[in-house]
Amino acid sequence: MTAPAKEQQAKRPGRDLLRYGLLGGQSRLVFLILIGVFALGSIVFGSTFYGAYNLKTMLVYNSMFAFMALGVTFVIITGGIDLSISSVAVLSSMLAAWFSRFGLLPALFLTVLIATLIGLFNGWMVGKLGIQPFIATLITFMAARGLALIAPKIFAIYLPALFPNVPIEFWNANVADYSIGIDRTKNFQSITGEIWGIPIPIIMIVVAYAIGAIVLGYSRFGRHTLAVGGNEEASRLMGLPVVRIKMAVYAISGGMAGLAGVILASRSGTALPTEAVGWELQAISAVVVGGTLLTGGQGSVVATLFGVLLLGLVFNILNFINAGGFSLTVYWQSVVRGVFLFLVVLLQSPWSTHRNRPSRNSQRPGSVSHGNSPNASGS
Amino acid sequence: MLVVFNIIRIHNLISNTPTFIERGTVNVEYARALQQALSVNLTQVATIVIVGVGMTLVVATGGIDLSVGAVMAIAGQIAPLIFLGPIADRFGMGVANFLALTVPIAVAAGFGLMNGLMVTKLRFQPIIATLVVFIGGRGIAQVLTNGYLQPFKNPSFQYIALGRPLGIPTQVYIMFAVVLLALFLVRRTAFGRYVLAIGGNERAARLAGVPVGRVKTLVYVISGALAGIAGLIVVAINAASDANLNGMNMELDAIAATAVGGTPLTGGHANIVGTLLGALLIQLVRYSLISIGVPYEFALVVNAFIILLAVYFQRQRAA
Amino acid sequence: MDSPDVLLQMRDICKIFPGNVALDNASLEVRRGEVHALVGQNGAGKSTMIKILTGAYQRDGGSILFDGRAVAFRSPADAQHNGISTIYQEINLVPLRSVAENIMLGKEPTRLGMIDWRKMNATAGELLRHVGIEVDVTRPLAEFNIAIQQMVAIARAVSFKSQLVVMDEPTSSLDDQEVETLFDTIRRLKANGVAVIFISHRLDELFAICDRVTIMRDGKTIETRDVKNIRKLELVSRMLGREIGEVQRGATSFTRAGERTAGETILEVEGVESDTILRNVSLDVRQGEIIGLAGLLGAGRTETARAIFGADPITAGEIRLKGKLLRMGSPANAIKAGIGYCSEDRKAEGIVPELSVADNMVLAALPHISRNGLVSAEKRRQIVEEFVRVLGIKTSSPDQPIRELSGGNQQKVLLARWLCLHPELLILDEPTRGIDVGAKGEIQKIVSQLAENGVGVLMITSEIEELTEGSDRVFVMRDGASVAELTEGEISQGAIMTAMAAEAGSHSAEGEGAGAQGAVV
Amino acid sequence: APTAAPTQQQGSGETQAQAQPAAAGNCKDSPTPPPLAKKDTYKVGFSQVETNNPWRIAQTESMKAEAAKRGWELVYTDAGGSEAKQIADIESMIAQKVDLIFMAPRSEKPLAEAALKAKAACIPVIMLDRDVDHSIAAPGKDYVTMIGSDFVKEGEMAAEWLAKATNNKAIIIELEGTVGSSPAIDRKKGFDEAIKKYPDMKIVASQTGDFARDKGRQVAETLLQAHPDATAIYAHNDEMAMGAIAALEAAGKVPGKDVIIVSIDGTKDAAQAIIDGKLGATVECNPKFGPKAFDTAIAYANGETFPAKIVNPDRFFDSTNAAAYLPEAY
Ligand SMILES: Nc1ncnc2c1ncn2[C@@H]1O[C@H](COP(=O)(O)OP(=O)(O)OP(=O)(O)O)[C@@H](O)[C@H]1O
Ligand SMILES: Nc1ncnc2c1ncn2[C@@H]1O[C@H](COP(=O)(O)OP(=O)(O)OP(=O)(O)O)[C@@H](O)[C@H]1O
Ligand SMILES: [Mg+2]
Ligand SMILES: [Mg+2]
Repeated sequence: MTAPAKEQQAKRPGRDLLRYGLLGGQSRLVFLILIGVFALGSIVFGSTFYGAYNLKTMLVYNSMFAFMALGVTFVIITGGIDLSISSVAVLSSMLAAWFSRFGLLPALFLTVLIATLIGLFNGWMVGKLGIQPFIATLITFMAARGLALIAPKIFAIYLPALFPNVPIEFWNANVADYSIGIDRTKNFQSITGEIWGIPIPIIMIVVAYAIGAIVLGYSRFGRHTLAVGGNEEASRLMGLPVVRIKMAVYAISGGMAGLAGVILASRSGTALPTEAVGWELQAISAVVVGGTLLTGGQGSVVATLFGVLLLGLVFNILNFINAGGFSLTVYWQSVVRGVFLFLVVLLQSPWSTHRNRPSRNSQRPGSVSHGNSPNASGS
Repeated sequence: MLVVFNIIRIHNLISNTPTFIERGTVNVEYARALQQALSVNLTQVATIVIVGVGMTLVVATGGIDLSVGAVMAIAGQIAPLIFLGPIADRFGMGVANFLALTVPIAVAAGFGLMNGLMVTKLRFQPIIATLVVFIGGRGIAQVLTNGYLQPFKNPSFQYIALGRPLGIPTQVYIMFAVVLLALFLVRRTAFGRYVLAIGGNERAARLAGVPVGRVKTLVYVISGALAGIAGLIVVAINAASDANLNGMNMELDAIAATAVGGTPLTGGHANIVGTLLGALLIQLVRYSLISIGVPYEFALVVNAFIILLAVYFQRQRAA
Repeated sequence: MDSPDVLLQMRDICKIFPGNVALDNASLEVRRGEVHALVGQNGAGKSTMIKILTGAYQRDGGSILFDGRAVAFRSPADAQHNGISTIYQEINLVPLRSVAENIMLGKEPTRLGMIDWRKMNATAGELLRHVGIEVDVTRPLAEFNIAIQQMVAIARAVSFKSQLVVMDEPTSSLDDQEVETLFDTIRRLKANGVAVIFISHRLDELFAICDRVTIMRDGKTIETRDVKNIRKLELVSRMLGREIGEVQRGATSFTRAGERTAGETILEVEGVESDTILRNVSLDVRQGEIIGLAGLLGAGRTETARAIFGADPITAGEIRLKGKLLRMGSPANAIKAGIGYCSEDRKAEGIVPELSVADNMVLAALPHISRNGLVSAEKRRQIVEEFVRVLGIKTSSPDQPIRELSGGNQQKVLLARWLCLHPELLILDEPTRGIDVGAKGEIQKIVSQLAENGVGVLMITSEIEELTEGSDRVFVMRDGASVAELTEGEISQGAIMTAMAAEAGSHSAEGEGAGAQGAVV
Repeated sequence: APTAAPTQQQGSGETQAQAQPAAAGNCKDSPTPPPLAKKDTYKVGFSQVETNNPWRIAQTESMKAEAAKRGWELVYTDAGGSEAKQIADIESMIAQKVDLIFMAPRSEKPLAEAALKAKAACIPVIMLDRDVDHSIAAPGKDYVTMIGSDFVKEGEMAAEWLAKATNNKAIIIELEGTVGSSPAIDRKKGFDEAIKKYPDMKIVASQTGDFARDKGRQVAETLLQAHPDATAIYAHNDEMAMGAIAALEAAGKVPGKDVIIVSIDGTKDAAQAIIDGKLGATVECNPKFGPKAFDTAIAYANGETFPAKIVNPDRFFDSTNAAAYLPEAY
C-alpha cells in the first residue's frame, strides 16, 4: 500500500484538524477541481449560476447526498460498503412523513432512530454473521425498498387491524395509495426552512461534517475505525472491539440515511416509495471522488464533502447547459457524468500521483486495492 | 444448496399448478407442467446465469463488475442498428445477421477491455472503474438511437432466444455452454489458476510470474462479452431493443447469484456451478412469489430474506 | 497451586483443526519472572498453543490456570485486559496508521474525550526508545521495514503492564543488534517480575536469554527443562525425535563451499540505481555459486533482489543475464529468463492463502506444465508429490489450503515453487526465516545441491553462519550500495560485520548503545 | 392583468442582487398565478420527470419540436424519475429566470411545493400530464392549469372494451405499471372498478411488469404458467402488452385468439399489433403535448383563463381504426 499522500506530507499528526479531518493531500486536489468547476460555471452562466438562490437550492438538494455520503464514508473507511442507504433513506422519508403529525423533533428522532436500527442490522450481518458488506447491504437494500412500498399499507391497513381500538383516523391520515403525505399543520417542514437566511439543511451539514471530522480525527472510535479498515485481523488481535466498531459505522450510515430521508420528506411534502433510486451510487461516488479509497483504512470526511459538492455542481451545471439553445439530452448527460467521474478519479489515481514507491512491507492482503500493483507502471 | 433448490422446485411445482392438482392430474400432465415450468424458469434465468458466470470470474480476481447491465444495453442496441440499417440492404440479411451477432459482442468485450484497462493500467478500484461504464455506458446505449426503442422482426436473429432445438430454448443451450466452458476454464486451465491466485494474493501472484494485468483485463473482457450475449438474447426475445431498460439491475442479480452461489466477493474462489444454482434459486423464488400472487413489494422483502438465508448458510459451510 | 511462583498452567490442551490434530494434550507451565522458551519443529503446535492461551482460538479440551484462576479468554482483548500481551508470529499491525497509533491503539490518551495527540506521540516515542529504536512516530508504519515494524509490535506488547508477555518468533526479522536490544528489554521485563514466553527457531537465542524450555513435537509437549541443564544437541534431538548422533553436524548444513566449481557468469549487476533506495549496486553470480548478500537492515538487499527480478523498476545501471541485457520490467519475464525469487515476506508476497498446497507450489510452473493453456494433471501431481517428499512438507493432503500449514511448511512450499522451475539463477531472500532447525538444514542442503547442479544462488540472509559457511563469495551492502566483495578466503564473521557497519559513524558492529541507532530511518 | 413582473425588482432593501427571491413578495400571496408578459418569444422551462420509455420520449420530443418551431428558448431538465431531483430542477429553472415552466410532475402530490416556489418567484406554471395536490397548490391560483389525460378513465375504457370483446366473461391477468407510480395506480383503479360490474370477469392475477417489455414478458410467462386458463390480459401500457404477446407466443398460444389483450398508450408497435390481430385494442394516451402546451401559454399571456384541467381527448384504437392511425402513431 503506497502510503497516502496526506500522510506523507504532514509533519505532525494530531497537530490540528487540517491533517486528520480536513485538508489532506487528496482533498486539496478535489478542492481545486471544485473551485475550477465553480469558476467555469460562473464565467459561462453568470450570476444566475453563482447567485445565492441557485447555490442555496443546489446545496439544500445535495444536503441529502451529503448526509448519506458522510455516513457511508465511515463504512468505507472500515473497508465495507453500504448499498442500502438509498432504500433506508426512502423508507425513512415514508416514516418521517407519517411521524410528522407529532411535530418536527419527535419525527426527526423516531425516524433517525429506526434508520439507525436498520443500519445496526446491516452491522450485525457484517460484523456478527460475517456476511460480506456488499451482499449484506444489498439484502437490506431490497428489503427496505419493499418496506417503503408496504409502509402506506402498514399505516392504512395493518396497524388499524392490529389496534382496533385506536380510531381509524389516527392511522389513515395522509396515507394514499403508495404515498404518505406529511401533516402540514405541524412544524415538520421547518427543518428545510431558513435561519438568518441560511437554509437549515446547510447548517446541519456544516455541523454534521464538523462533528464527523472531529470524530474521525480525535476520537478513539474514529481512530479505531481507521485501524479496523487498515487491518482488521490486527485490530482484533490488538484488542479492538472490531464487531462493535463495525456495527457502529453501519448504524451511523443508517442514521445519516434516515436524516436524508427526513429532509426528503420535508422538501417534497409527500413521501413516495419510488424515490431515491440509485442514490447510493451517487453517495458512494461522492466519497470516492473525494479521494477515499474503497479499500478502507484511510479517508477524510471533508474530502467527502468536497466530493458531494463537486458532483452536485456538475449536475447543476448540466441543467444550465440545457439552457443555451443547444440542448444536451439526458442521455448525453449520463455520458458526460461518466466521463467526468472517470477524469476526477483518474486525477487522483496512483496512475497520476504514484511516486513509484513499491509497497512491499505492508501487511495488507493484496487483491482489490489498486495501491499494491507495483508493476503496472513498471516499464 | 442443492437441497434447498430441490425443495423449492418441488414446492414450486405443486403450488404453482393448482389447476393440474384440482383436476386430479395424471403423470403426463404433471410432466408437461414440469417441463414447461422448467422451460420458463430456464429461459428467464439464462441471462442472469450468463452474466453471472462472467461476474463470478471477475469476483474471483477480487474485482466486481457493475457495468454489465449497461453493456447489455449497448450490445442490444447495436444489433438492430446493424440489421435494420443499410448493411442489410447492401450485403443482404445473412451478412447483416452475422454482423448483428458478432459486432455487438465484440463491442461489449471492448467495454470490458476498457474496464480491465482502467483497473490494471489506471489502477482504478473495480467498483469505480465499472461504475464509470455503468453511468456512461447506458447513456451511450441511449444516445445510439436517442432513447428510442427499435422494434423489429428478424426470425433468424431471434433464433438465439426463440429457437427451440429439441424443444429446448436456444438460450438455455447458450447458458449451459457458458457454464461448462467457464467450469473448464477454472478447473483445467492455467488461466483459471491465475484468476484464483490473483484473487487470493495479487502480490504473491505477480512475484510468481502470473501476468496479473493481462489476466485481470481478460476477465473483464469475458464479463463484457458475456453481458453482450445476454443483451442480444434480451433484445431477440422481446423483438425490440430498449436501451433504457435492457439489463436494468442485472448487475445486482448477477452479483447476488454469485454470492448466493458461494463465491465470496473477497476473491480467490470461483464457484461456477454455485452461480448457476444461485441464479436458479433467486429465479425460482421470484417465479414462485409472482405466480402465487405475492405483490411485488412483499416479494422484495421475501427475496431479501431468502438471499440472507442462502448467503448465511453458504458462509457457515465455508467456515 | 503447585508452587506459589507458577503464573500460568496450561494442561492437556487439545485443538483439532479439520483434517489434523494441532494440539494433543499439550501442557505448559510458566513461572513468574522467568523467560520460558517454547521450541519445536514447524507445525509442532507452538503458535496454536499461544493462540489458545490468548483466546484467538478456542480450545477443544484442557484447562488453563492463570494467576491462580481458571481462565478461558474469549478474545485477545480479553487476555490483554487480564495481563497477557502478545506479539503474534506474523506481524499484526495497521500499516496505514502512524507508528504512534499502532503502539497506542486501544489505549490512546484522551483529554475531554478527544485524543491527546501530543501526549500519544510522546508516550509512543518513549516506549520505542525503551526497545532501542528512535523513529518518527508520526509516519505511517508502512514506511518502515519489517524489522522496525517488529520492534513496534514489541514496544506495544511491552507497554501493557502485563504479567506475561508472549513473543512468537519475535527475532525472525531482526538483525543481531536489534536482537540484543530486544534481549535487554526482556531482561528488564524479567527484572520487573514479568514472565515471557519466547518462541524462536534460533536456538542460540534461547540459550542466551531463556531460563526454561518446553519442547513440543507433533502437538504434544515432550518435556520442560532448565536451559542450563540441556545441551543444544540434545535439545535438537528431542525436538526432532531423533538420536543425538543423527543430528550432530556443523552449525549449518551447507556442503563446503570448496567442493563446488564455479562456471561461467550468469548474472552481472552493474551500477544499478532505483528510486527506491538503491544507488550503485554491482555484483555478479556465476554458475554453481552461492553468493551471500550481507547488510544491515535497510541496506537495500531486498531492493536489489527485486530489481534483478523485475519487480521494481531501475533508473540507472545494467543487469545482464548470461551476457544478455535484461530489460524485462516484470517478474513474469524474469522467470522466463530463468530467474527465481523467493520473497522474504511469506504472508504478503508468498502464499496465496486460499489456494491448495499443490496450486501454490506449481503457480510459477504453470506455463511449463500446461499446453495450450491446459494444465496437465499428471505433471502437476508428479511435481507436487516429489517436492512434498523431498522437502518433507507436513500437509494432510496436497489439496489442503496452504493457510492451514504452519509457517515453516508454507516456506517449504514456496521454495518448491521455485525449485520445480529449475531456474538458472535463484534469489533467496531470508529463505530460512522462521524455519525449524530440521527444515533449515534440509533447505541449506538443497541450496547446496542446487549450486552443485550448476544453479547460481543469490542468498540474502541475516544469519551470519549461513553467510560464512554457505557462501562462495559475499557481497556486502550498505545504504543502498554494494560496498565490498569478500571472496573465499576473506569470508569471516568479523570481515562481514566490519564491512556492513563501517563508515557513516552512526554505529559500529559491537556498540550496543550507539548501535541501536542502526535502525533509525 | 398587468405584466412584466420579472423586471420590477427593487423590492426589499437588502443588498441581495438576486432577482427572484427579492421580487417574491408580489407574487407569493397573489390569488392568481403570476402573469406572463406578452412577448414575441419566450424562455420557457420544461421539467420532464424521466425519459426512459417511448411515451416520455415522444412527449419530450414534442415539446422540443414545438419550441424549435416557434423559436422559443427551452430550458429542459430531466429528473430521472426522482421527485427530489425534479424539485431541484425547477429551482434551477427559477435561478435561470425562465418566463414560464411546463412541469410534468413526478407524482400528483409532491411537486406542489415546487409549484409554490415558482409562483413565489413570479413564474407561472403549467402542469402536463399529471396534476399536483390541490390542497397545497391550486390551479388558477398557484399554477395556471393542468393539461393531461385521465388515467382512471383510460382504465375504464380498457375494461369496457374488454367486456364487450369477451361477452362479459373473462379470466384476466393484469400487468401493472411501476409500483407506486400514478398511472399504474389510476389505470388499475379505473379498470378494476369498471370490471366489478361484470360478475363473470375475474382478475386472477395482478403483478407489476414495470411498464417494461422485458419485465412484462417475464411476468406474463410466469402468470400464464400459474393460470393456464386465463383468457385475457390487461396491460397498463403497450410495452408490457408487447411483452405479453411474446410470452404467449413462446407458450404456444395465439395472442388475440386464445388470449385477448388490451392495453393503453397507442404506440406504433401497438397499432401494428392490432393490425396483425395480436393486440385487441389500445387506449390512446397522447404524449404529443407540445402544440397544446405552447398554445395554452400564449393564451395565458393574452389573459385567457382556463379550467382547472384541460383534458386531452384520448382516442381509442381497435381493429376498426388502427390502420388509419398507424402513420401518425409514435
Ligand atoms: N487455522 C488452521 N486450520 C487448520 N490447521 C491449522 C490451522 N492453524 C494451524 N494449523 C495446523 O496446526 C499445526 C500446528 O501449527 P502451528 O502454527 O501451531 O505450528 P508452529 O509450531 O507455530 O510452527 P512454526 O514454527 O512453523 O510457526 C500445523 O500442523 C498446522 O498445519
Ligand atoms: N513500503 C516502504 N515504504 C517506505 N520505505 C520502505 C518501504 N519498504 C522498505 N522501506 C525502506 O527501504 C529501506 C530498505 O529496506 P529493506 O528491508 O528492503 O532492506 P534489506 O536490506 O532488504 O533488509 P532486510 O531484508 O534485512 O529487512 C529501509 O530504509 C526501509 O525502511
Ligand atoms: Mg508458529
Ligand atoms: Mg530484506
